[in-house]
Amino acid sequence: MTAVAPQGSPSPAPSPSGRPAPDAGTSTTGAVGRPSFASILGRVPRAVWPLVAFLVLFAIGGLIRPNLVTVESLIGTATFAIILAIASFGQTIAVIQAGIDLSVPNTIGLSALAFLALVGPLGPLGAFVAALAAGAVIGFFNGAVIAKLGLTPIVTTIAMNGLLFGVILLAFNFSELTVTPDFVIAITSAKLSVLGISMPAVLPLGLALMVVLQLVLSFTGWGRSLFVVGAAAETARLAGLPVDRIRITGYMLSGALAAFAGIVIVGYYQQASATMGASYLLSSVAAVVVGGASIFGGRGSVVGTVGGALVLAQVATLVTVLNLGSNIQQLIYGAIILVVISLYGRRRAA
Amino acid sequence: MTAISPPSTPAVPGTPPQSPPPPPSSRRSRLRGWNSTGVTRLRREGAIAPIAAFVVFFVVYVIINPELLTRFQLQTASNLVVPLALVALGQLVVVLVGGIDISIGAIMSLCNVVFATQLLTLPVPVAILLAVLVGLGCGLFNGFLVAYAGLPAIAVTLASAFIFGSLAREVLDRPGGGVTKEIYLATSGELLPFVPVALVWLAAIAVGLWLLLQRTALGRHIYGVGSNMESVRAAGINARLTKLLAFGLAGVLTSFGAMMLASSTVTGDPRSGDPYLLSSIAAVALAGAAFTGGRGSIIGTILAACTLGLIGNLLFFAGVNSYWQYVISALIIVAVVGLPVVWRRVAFRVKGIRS
Amino acid sequence: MTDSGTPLLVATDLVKSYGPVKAVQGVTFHCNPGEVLALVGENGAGKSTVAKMLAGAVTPTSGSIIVGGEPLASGSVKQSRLSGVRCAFQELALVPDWTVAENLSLPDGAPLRGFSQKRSMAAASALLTAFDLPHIDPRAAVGTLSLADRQLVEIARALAGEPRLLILDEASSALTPPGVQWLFTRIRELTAAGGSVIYVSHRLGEIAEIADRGTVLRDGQVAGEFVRGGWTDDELISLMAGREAERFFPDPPERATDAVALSVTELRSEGLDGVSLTLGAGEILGIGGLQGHGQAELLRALFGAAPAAAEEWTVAGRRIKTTTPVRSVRHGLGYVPEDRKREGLALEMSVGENLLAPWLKGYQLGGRPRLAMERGWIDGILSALSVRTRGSNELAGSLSGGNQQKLVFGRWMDRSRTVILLHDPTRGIDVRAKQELYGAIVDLAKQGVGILWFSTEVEELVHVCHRVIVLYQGTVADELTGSRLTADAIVGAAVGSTGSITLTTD
Amino acid sequence: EGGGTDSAGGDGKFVIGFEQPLGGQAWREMGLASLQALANSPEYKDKVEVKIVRTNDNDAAQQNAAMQNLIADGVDLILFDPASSSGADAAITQATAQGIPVIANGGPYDSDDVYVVSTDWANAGTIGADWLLKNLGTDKNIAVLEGLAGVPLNEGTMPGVLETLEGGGATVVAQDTNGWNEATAQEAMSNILRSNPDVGGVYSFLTGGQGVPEAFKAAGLPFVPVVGGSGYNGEACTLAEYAPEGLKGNMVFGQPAIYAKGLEQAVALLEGQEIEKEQYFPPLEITEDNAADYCLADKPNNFQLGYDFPGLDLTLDDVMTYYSGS
Ligand SMILES: Nc1ncnc2c1ncn2[C@@H]1O[C@H](COP(=O)(O)OP(=O)(O)OP(=O)(O)O)[C@@H](O)[C@H]1O
Ligand SMILES: Nc1ncnc2c1ncn2[C@@H]1O[C@H](COP(=O)(O)OP(=O)(O)OP(=O)(O)O)[C@@H](O)[C@H]1O
Ligand SMILES: [Mg+2]
Ligand SMILES: [Mg+2]
Repeated sequence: MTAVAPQGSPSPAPSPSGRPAPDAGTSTTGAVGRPSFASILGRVPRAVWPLVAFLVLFAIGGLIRPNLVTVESLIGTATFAIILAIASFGQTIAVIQAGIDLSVPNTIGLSALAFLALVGPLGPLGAFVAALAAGAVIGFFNGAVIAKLGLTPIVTTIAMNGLLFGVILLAFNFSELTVTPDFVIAITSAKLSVLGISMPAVLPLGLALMVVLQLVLSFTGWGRSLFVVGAAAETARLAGLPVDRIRITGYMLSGALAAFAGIVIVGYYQQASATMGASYLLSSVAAVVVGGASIFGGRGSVVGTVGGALVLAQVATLVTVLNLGSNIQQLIYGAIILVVISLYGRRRAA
Repeated sequence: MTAISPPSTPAVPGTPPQSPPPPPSSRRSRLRGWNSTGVTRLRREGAIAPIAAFVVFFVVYVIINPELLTRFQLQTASNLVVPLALVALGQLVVVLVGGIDISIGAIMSLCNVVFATQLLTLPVPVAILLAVLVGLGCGLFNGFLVAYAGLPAIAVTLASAFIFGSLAREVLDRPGGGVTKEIYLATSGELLPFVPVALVWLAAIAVGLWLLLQRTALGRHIYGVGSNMESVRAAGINARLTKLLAFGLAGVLTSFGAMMLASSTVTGDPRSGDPYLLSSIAAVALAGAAFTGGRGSIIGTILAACTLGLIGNLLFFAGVNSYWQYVISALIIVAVVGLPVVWRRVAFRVKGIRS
Repeated sequence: MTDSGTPLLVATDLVKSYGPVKAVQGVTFHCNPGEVLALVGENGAGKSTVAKMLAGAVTPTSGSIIVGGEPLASGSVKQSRLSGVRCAFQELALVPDWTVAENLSLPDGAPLRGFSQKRSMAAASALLTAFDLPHIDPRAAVGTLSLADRQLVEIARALAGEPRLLILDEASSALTPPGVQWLFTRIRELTAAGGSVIYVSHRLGEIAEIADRGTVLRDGQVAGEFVRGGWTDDELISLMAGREAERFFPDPPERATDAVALSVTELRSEGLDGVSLTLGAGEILGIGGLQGHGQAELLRALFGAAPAAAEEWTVAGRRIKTTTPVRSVRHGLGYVPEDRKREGLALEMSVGENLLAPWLKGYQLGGRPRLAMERGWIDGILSALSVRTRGSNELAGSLSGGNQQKLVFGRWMDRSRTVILLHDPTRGIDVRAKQELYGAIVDLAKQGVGILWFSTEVEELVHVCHRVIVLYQGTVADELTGSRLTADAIVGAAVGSTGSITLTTD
Repeated sequence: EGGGTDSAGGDGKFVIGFEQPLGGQAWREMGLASLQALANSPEYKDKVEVKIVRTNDNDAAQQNAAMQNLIADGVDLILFDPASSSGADAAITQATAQGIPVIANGGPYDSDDVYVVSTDWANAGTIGADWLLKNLGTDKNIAVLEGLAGVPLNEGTMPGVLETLEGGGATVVAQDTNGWNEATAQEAMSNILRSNPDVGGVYSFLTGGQGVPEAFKAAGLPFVPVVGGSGYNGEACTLAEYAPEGLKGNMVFGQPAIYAKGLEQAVALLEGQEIEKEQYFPPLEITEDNAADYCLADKPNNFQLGYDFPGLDLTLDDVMTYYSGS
């Protein structure tokens, strides 16, 4: 093409053609002009928004009932929020990799029942490990079917949830479940005093778990790979990342976390039943979505999920306090989820 | 298509058309006429596996319990399956545009109680109309937020599930309402010996839906929006409106399912829709529909609903603990959806290497 | 070519801003009946935005568009079509799950109108025959067609409406020379009937052949205009880039060793019928041929992205039987895939993490601090390729197409690769970005990396490669080096003929 | 054939079908266990064969289909725990047409064609409310936790409860649901105590015997009289454990062994005896006074009490043999 050049004079080009070229060198550096308000807002990590929403709701609670704005009240809300958050951590991992884990409810149920059933033969610690392993195995099957067979996550995990329900009903003799072991009570419902504030042990436990998971997600190669897989699976594959292995380990972690949630729930409420996980089907997804994760994958954080759980728990507190009757509570619950997702749940403009 | 453009002038001399000759498969299909395009479409829509699964299931069922084909049992089975099939069709339409409806059970409950309570005071056709309008309204509410506010369907319908469910319990706080024996007979009785009315209604609705999806531009737009929203938009089609209408249509189909359920149980029940959330998704999955949108078939969905709905019955007659139905349903879904994938992969590997 | 009468299209002072980004700022031009107007400019100059405003896919922020004396109702593809404006979009606007026939007929008319498969098939067959595209099966799903065929369908759809004004936005980017000639025939038919064409392309040779007049855009403004025969490549490039043009193609570097980087015999895979080739270290080996004859499959098979088997297969002296992407990367391969948006990048992740994607290790602590550790490498790549970005934390999705392409390429640089597989890395990017990529490719070859490079632009193969193999129906049809390495020879081998064919018609 | 008119099974036993629409729940499973224990007792072993069908979700459509399957299978009588008070009409019509008697067992049912053998749920609510009114101190502000909104038992009972409570001088200052889930009860009670730490009593419908006292304990507040619980071992033990600390409580619940009672009545009917069309049995009350007798220290918290029924004398060991699948 060097030689195409049709004969003739240079083009007249009267237009403003003499502008200097933008300097390629400077444009590769991070220098940006004055950051606008919008761009500052855009740089705030997403995980902050649910926390802001929680604080706003907390303040609203104070306007309605001043005695709701106390440290004890905060701890009370946070305790129930952290239990939901623990149950939603696995969901967060699944959503980040552009999946979803609707087998969370019965993974919770199965692991809790398995834990109680195994405390006798294996001892508390053995049962604890076995229950977590059961969760990981469930996750392994989810991940293997999704990664290797290419089934949609929503379908795979719904099927797994159903299958687990059958297993729970067929495998456990509910009368044999023994008493909750002390060490589980010690890490969940026992009262601790932190900085002079009394709180159930599950609160610091959940926060510690959050920190560990967030570190894993943000600062390990595995965690970052999980985000790449979630944002663009084919890209990850062609970049030579072991996509299937990342997917499967992601679901294994997700299953193990759900199993852990089951044990925590046993410890805190000291009971287990076949349907104990049912309420976490929608609420775990709600916590993750309100927590700012993208349901399309590639974006999300466990800090955000804790924020989302706090928002939902505070909503529950507010509607209880307003004494609106049980039915209207659900309506408000839905409306608030709607408001929250329309504030920051939009899909990024393509 | 408006017009065919001017007759072609001869191509540039010596320049043959671009690519390799047409693949032989297309020539073969042209010979076989429309019939083979029907099969092709079923295959493209992923319906072959669920149809085959249903046939196997049905044969097993009839071997275990030949009395399925008696009038009484046929009617029982239809009444059990038809509401699920209708709701699954609603879910299918949402899935076709690339969405998912978590609120479908709540919409069903709401339509169910609206229908049942309005029957207490209003003439039957008005009650039906009201229930359909409520279904339509719920669907449009979801559809508006998804199509025009750009929110993800799963999140929107998660929220509206809470809202619609609570509305349903406001309308009717416990099972009841004014469904009568006549309505039961008109929806769930027998039209002729061996012809349950429920199946007739299902067939009528399915044919209507089929005509809408296959024989109108809107229907094809619905498939297109799920396949690639951006392309549909750039081609000048109102993609958002299409999405909105798809959600509305899903609401209407769900209301049909709700009325069939209310009639066959002779009750309005504010929690009656709850079990249909997961089972409608499972049926659509078993039907081989793509949850990314654009692929899924009506007949496959109906047969998938029949399979899932009747597993419990089959186990009863086989004398198996009914708790196995959860395990078996899950395995059927994974097998039916997964086996073709495995098969394709193995075939591809064999062929690719042999080539 | 008539300059008489009123113009068919007058666009005055068009402005389009996306938030703070000013995509188009005050563009004025016109197009006469029967004329082919070229719209040229670098990536991101605003060509597609202008085209989309004319087509109604984008609403102008301000400015006016008049077609045939009537103002165009802006912001509606449908209204534009009613005014006789049709567009073949750069990012194709075909629905993959629809059949060709459905894609051709469905956009017309109201949603609630009836639709008959049979009638649309018949109409599509007639249309494809009339447009001399008999090899496209109207009942095939568009998603199963090759990119080039899809582009042909997109063009056919635009033509089917008998437009007064046809806009072709890089409609030839995936077409091979015969396909381009087919397109030019159609354009000539249209202009002969009094229609006008706005032709957007980065290929200056095509512009020289087809355009009557041209408008050059730079940074969203009109940088100049030219008329047929009144320009040279260098002038146009300097007008587009706003600087003096450099020499277009670098020469392939001298090879230092005879070492073999990759060799394979009788490679078989879906669409590959026994391909044998040897790639030396430091060699740039071009792959030519028409799209759909196995080039994409060859690259994917060699990288392990598609299942494949060969009689003998060595990578950097190591014998292998099969491979997967994970193993290929470990063996020292790198792959730049065809579709940068879907296969090349995670658009919602940062520039830095996209570059690092292949180098994330599961067991390794890293992530964000690792970005800091790798900052030197990342900044080196960004400046070596002159990637225009606000820094390594910017999202890859907010980069322009050409700069995105550089990222996909850049992740393999300075990472001790032995072989890099390139799938048409210069498709749809501007001349400056192309030259930067050519430079980078040559630099890699100098370091001893073997480059296997498939390109749809024959000129690239002729000028930058040491050697070119041409694929035809899944096998190697010819191997060209030295004096035999000419554009005519490549095209000739590509269409399966033994002699040579002349490219240009007149 | 498809009918069930032949009056006995193959070996001369009565075949009795039981349809249970909410599988996997402790109360229901305990009921089925007591039913099977009775059916296998020496007195009944040679007389009856029981076919149990479990469906899920309290779904009337599934219940209908399952009952119709039982009819098709040729049972002599159908016992069922109604999913709703009218949703099984279709199946009942079929059964009546074929001469198969139907007994609603566990809950009430509105039909002239069925027998009812049920706990007197209608009064269970007010028995608890009366007890609470009697035990309230000077603080008449109370909190109320409903069961599960939209479920017949809840909606049928709660209006009467509220009427009784308010008619008796109490003021309902906070209201929520316990979802018939101990964990939800505890969470809801904690929320209420945060804004209303001064309640003088709690009425929690059929759940909360464990969760409500725990919430008081967690909030560090003194106990107030609590009505709540459905007969879980943990609830009885909590009541026994905290009674010395001043907890007063009353659990009013129907024994799951009502299913066994249903079987007894069914056999009587099939043997040609006359039975009463509607039989409602008073609920069991466990208070701080008798809680220690009911608390089984070696059983877990979620063990359901009420495995025996007055007049049947089922033993724990016999019932446990048939508990949940084992
Ligand atoms: N959706 C969008 N959001 C924000 N900015 C956009 C968007 N689309 C285009 N732009 C802006 O418009 C400018 C012009 O883009 P356009 O696609 O018209 O360029 P082009 O000349 O067609 O380039 P190419 O040759 O690469 O196709 C871009 O540089 C970009 O700044
Ligand atoms: N969603 C977006 N948000 C913000 N800016 C964007 C967005 N999309 C594009 N841009 C801007 O547009 C510029 C170019 O975008 P565009 O995709 O039009 O590239 P292009 O030059 O047309 O590339 P190509 O021709 O290769 O497609 C980028 O530099 C970026 O600043
Ligand atoms: Mg462009
Ligand atoms: Mg562009």
